[in-house]
Parts: sequence; structure tokens; C-alpha cells
Amino acid sequence: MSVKIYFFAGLREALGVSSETLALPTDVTSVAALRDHLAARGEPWSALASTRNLRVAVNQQMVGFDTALHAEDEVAFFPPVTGG
Amino acid sequence: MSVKIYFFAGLREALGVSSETLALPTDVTSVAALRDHLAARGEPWSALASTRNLRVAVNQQMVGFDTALHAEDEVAFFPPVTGG
Amino acid sequence: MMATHISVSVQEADFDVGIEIAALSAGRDDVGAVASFVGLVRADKLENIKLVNVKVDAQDTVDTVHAMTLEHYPGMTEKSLEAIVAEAATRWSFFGARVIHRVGRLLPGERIVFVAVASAHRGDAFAACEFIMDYLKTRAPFWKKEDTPAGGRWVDARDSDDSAAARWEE
Amino acid sequence: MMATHISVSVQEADFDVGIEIAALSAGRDDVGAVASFVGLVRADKLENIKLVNVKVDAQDTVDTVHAMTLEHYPGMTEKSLEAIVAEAATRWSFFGARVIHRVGRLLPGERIVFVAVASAHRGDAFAACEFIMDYLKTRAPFWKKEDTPAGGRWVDARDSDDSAAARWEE
Repeated sequence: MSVKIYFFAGLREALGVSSETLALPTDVTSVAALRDHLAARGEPWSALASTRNLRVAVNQQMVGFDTALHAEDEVAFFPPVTGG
Repeated sequence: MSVKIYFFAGLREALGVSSETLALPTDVTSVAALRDHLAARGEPWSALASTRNLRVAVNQQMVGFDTALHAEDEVAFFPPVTGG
Repeated sequence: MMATHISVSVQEADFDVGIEIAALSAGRDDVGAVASFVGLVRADKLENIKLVNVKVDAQDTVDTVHAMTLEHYPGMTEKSLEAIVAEAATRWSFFGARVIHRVGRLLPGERIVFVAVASAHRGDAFAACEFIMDYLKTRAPFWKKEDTPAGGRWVDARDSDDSAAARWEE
Repeated sequence: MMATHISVSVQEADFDVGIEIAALSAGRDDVGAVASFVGLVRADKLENIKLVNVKVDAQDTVDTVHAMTLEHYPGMTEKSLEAIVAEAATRWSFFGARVIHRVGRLLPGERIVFVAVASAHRGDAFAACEFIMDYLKTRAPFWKKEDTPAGGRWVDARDSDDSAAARWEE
């Protein structure tokens, strides 16, 4: 299955990427597994591990990292929001 | 001494007068005495006695009826304010 | 430290809300928050008067248009509003406040009162604005008269707004 | 009973405060209160950046003009703001609410956020407006970046606003 992934703010800048569509390996079935899968790409992707209090949303809802992923999910990683 | 007297709202309408300048008898030295002095004129001035919770201001400050009067004071009688 | 700028108007004319709010932060970069309030004449406040209008057909709705007339004490009203704002300035920190209150005849849906407070922080702006409104609705020298088919009727002072103002007491 | 009208915009463009406030009561006579809030960019929020500018003469004040850039999560930001207003509608009674938040590059003194709530009563309007603002300042998906002479710097999430939002928790 594939998911659409977004990155925002400092994380987006660190990665140099704002979004990508990714076909997931079969063992990547949760948000945490996806984060680790991306971070394992090496620099600059290790920013996903080093971003303090990394937050994640699935289908535009803030969720925990144990959340399961489904085909066509929209996943977004970002630092804590600073508000408006 | 003389004072300037104002009447507002329902009291003004009941009296048919919005203001007058009055030379006070020497025994009228307080707000209460002024009210009684005016009410003693008979109809429609007895409205000053019948207005529920009659309020008074001297020189544009709300005061009690025992407040002393001085020459050139501005005295205003009115019903309780209804606010804006 | 700059003095708090207080501006109070009691007038028959309507006012421009956007211009008034913008004026409170014009030319400065230290205002982070402008809280404001617009009060309007509500038709249902006068709805008891509707009862005396027998509604026969659609044409009769013309008869159920009500109005109110607001009287004030020129001079004292402005002073009392300025005093309210000055008291707010002792409780909260803000740069400026604008109060406009209309008098005369007003129809349902019309703007009647405007209060805006400009501060660095939204907490101060909101609290001062609401405080000024609560006092204004209870203690400022205004008297309301409702138009009725039988003529004008002066509104009695109410208790509900007094309790809103009372919560600010120590 | 009419449904609460909720309108949320996230946009780069500035907005007209007077028009927005007037729209909430246009054509109706049951709105007695419109509480609103305008948030502006404060220069002193960025003042730490001033320290790196050595001020030699009056001409140098040009160098101390700062800016900030606001990023959001298109789609989720609007949804979260609508959810905030819907939650407010479960707590207080109001007819309509309007939320506008700007994104992109903003200079000190510029409007950044607008919230207005129209209700029959001022207590509901004030409380809902302040509630929406408190949540908006803490939980809505916005990220602030300050322009500095050395480049942009992302602002860390703060705790002070979280406590403002926390007071609404049961």
C-alpha cells in the first residue's frame, strides 16, 4: 500500500522535501514504523528522529505513533505547533 | 444662592421640564430639602416624591440625598439608569 | 511609559467599526491585541410590545416594527464612561480604549454601543473590554424608552446586568 | 432553531474588520452582541533579533524592521479551526462565528488573526470569542518563523499560551 506524506516547518526545511508519495514495505504498518523507515535513509532523514517532540497527523487528525496505517492515508510529520 | 436643576427620562416627562435655574430659600441647603421644596409645588411636582428609587447627581456625580448644596451647583434628578 | 489613550463619544450618529478598531493600532507596532464589542438593538427585547399588535395579514408586519429611544445626561454620561475606562486601566494593562454610545431613536438591528481595547496581550484586552461593557450596561446614565403603539414606555432598571457588573467587585 | 453559522478562512490576504463584523448581524434583529478580536504582529515579540543589529545612526533603523512568516497545514488547519468553533458552540449560545487567519510573510503592526462571535447576549459572545482565540493560539497547526539577519528561525512552541487554553479544561 502507499501513503502520502507531508512535512512542515523546520522539519520540511531540514529534509528539503514538503511531500512525497511512498509505497510502504509490508512491515511498515504504523506511524512509528514509518518514521523509523524514513529516518533509516540516513542524512538528512535522521531529522525525523532528532526533532524534539515530533508530532504526527493521519488524515489531518493528530494521532499517537502507535496508530495503524492504511492505504491512501495522508500522514504529516511536524514539530510542535506554535499556534497562530 | 441659586442652583441649576436638570430632570431626565420619565421624571422629565412627568414634570414637563428638562431644566431650570432656581434661587434657593435659605433653609434649602441639602439635596433632600431641594427635592421636598420642589415636590411641595404640587402637581406635577409630586412626581419627585413618587418616582421609585429617585436618584440624584450633584455636579455630575451620583450622591446621597443628605449631600449639601452650594451656589452654582448642578443638580440632576432622575429615575434609576437603565444602562446603555 | 505612555499614558493610556481614552476616547469616549456619546452621539446620535452611527460609527464605522473597522475604522475605529484600526485607529487603536495605527502607526504602532506594540499592539498585539484589539478586543472589541458591538452591541445592537434586539427586536425580541421589545417583543412584549408585539402582543398588542393584532396581526391580521402580512401587511400588518409593518405595525410590528419597534424602536427605542435612548436619553442620556450630557456631560455626566461622558464623564462616567471615562471613569469606567480609567478604572479598567488600573486593573489591566492596555494602550488605548474607545467607547462610542449612540443616543436618540434606534431600530432593531442598529448598532448602539461600541467598546474596543488595544493591548499588548489578548487577556488584558478581553478583560478590560468586557469590564467596561458590564459597567456601561448598568451604571452609565442612560435611560431607555420603548416605542409602543400606545406611546413611549420607559424601561425599568434591570437586575440581570447588575449581577454581571457585580462579579468585578472585590 | 437555526444552526450556528461557522466560517473559517486561512489566507495570505488582509481582511476588512468592519465588513466582517457587520456581516454577522446583517439582515437580522436577534443579534444583540458581536464580540471580536484582532491580533496583530508585535515588534517586541521579535525584539531579541534587534540585539544583533548595531545601531549607528538614525538611518540604521531600517535594519531593525523584522518580519515573520507563518506556515500552516492546508486542510487540517481549517478543519481544526472549525472544530474549535464547533466546540465553543456546545459551551455557549451564539448564532455565528467568523475566523480568519493569515499566513505567509507578515510585518509588525499587520493584522494576523480575526475572530468574531455574534450572539443574543454579550456574555456568550465574549466567552466564545476568547475561548476560540486561546485554542487557536496554542493548538491550531501554525508554525512561526522569525526573519533574522542570519536567516529564518523557527519559533519554539511556548507554554504561556498553553496555560491560557488549559483554563477552559474541565
